[in-house]
Amino acid sequence: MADPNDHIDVQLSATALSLQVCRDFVVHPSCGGLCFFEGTIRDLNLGATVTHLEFEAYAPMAVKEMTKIAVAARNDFGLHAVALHHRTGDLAIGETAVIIAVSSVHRKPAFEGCEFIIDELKKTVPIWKREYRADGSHWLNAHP
Amino acid sequence: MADPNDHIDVQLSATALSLQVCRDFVVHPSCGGLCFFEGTIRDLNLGATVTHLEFEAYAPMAVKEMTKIAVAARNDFGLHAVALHHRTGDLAIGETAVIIAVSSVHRKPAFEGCEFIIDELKKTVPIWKREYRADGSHWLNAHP
Amino acid sequence: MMKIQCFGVARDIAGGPYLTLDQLEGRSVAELRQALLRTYPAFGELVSFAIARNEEYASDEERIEAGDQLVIIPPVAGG
Amino acid sequence: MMKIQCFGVARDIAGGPYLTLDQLEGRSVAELRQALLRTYPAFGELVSFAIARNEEYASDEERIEAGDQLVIIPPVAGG
Repeated sequence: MADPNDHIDVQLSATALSLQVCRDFVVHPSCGGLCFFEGTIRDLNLGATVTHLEFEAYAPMAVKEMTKIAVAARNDFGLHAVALHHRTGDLAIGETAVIIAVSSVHRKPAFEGCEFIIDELKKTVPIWKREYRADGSHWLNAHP
Repeated sequence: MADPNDHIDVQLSATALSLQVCRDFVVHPSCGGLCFFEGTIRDLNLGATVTHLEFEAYAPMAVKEMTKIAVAARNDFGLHAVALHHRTGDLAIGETAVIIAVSSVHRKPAFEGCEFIIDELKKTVPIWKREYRADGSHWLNAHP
Repeated sequence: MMKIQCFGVARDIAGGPYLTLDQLEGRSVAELRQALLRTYPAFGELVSFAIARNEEYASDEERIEAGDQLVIIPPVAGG
Repeated sequence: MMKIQCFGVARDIAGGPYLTLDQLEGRSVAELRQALLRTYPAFGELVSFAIARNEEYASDEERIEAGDQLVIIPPVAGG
């Protein structure tokens, strides 16, 4: 492949994400299977009521790491295209934090590649989440 | 659960399917993970160029079998909601034959439940696909 | 005489959306399958076929009753 | 004196978006980590933390050069 980022669309966005935009980026006549993951803000975490979340990113490195994951998924699972969009800023309950869209000739690699991307994103992409509750706030995953 | 079909939306449709409609049916404040599968018409099958496909369904039984699968996925994987929409009629290359949307508290069951639904659908739901090529047509899967 | 509905390749084999068979009432689904294969040998060339009775997959042992809705289900290909 | 950028809980520990450390040039990333833990013991209470050097995760053996962009990466929580 000439351009190593061919068919890869990575975005870090301060405004609402669109499933349709991600879907339209990956759809292709050669592909029979599209798989999507959308991560939304839950009203409960570990039994506590959440009022909203704040996402902070080290933006240039977050985009680099997201691109590495998208390219690895495309290459390792033989996907046609990958869209990976992540929000920053304050998000209300029910809002969308991340959307992943992948396309492939058959469905099995689409499911596997899509799940690989969200699993890796949670391990390596420098994005942090501050959870706000009625009685205060804390950064998730920071302390044991 | 009082209504066994609670949070289940099964449709067999002669007109275009909408990812957004399926997504909006399953989204819920208690859910952090939404997984979607969209099956589209490919331009090539087993190396041959396809011009279009015709989907025929035994409608009342297809809806019953789709509902059974959606309910089984919701119950077995602990999903919150399932939308399962399937097309009938003539579909052009790139058009959408099926959309599955599921929501759950965490992401792993969403992926597993969504993949279960498309795998089962292809085994048991009375829908048939006639593939049209430049040189004729045939029913898929019918003959060895 | 009972009407049996046909879809997909079964419609091509039957030459239309319905075929009819005699003296099915009281017989098993297995006997219906055998009667079909005798009358329309092309069903034997399929990967497989199932029988739906009143909108549910029927087991070989089930007995056919007057008024049953019978449908031939050739290999499915949804999705 | 080199500026080290802080995000998430690291910003709370540092009391702002940057902290500064002396005499880092030529030292390893491992030595930077030790210096951080001496000056800000609260980093020792985290599950873990990584160092990014010029927008890439840095290994403990890498040497810090003048002009490097250094960032403390506390446990991430995207998605």
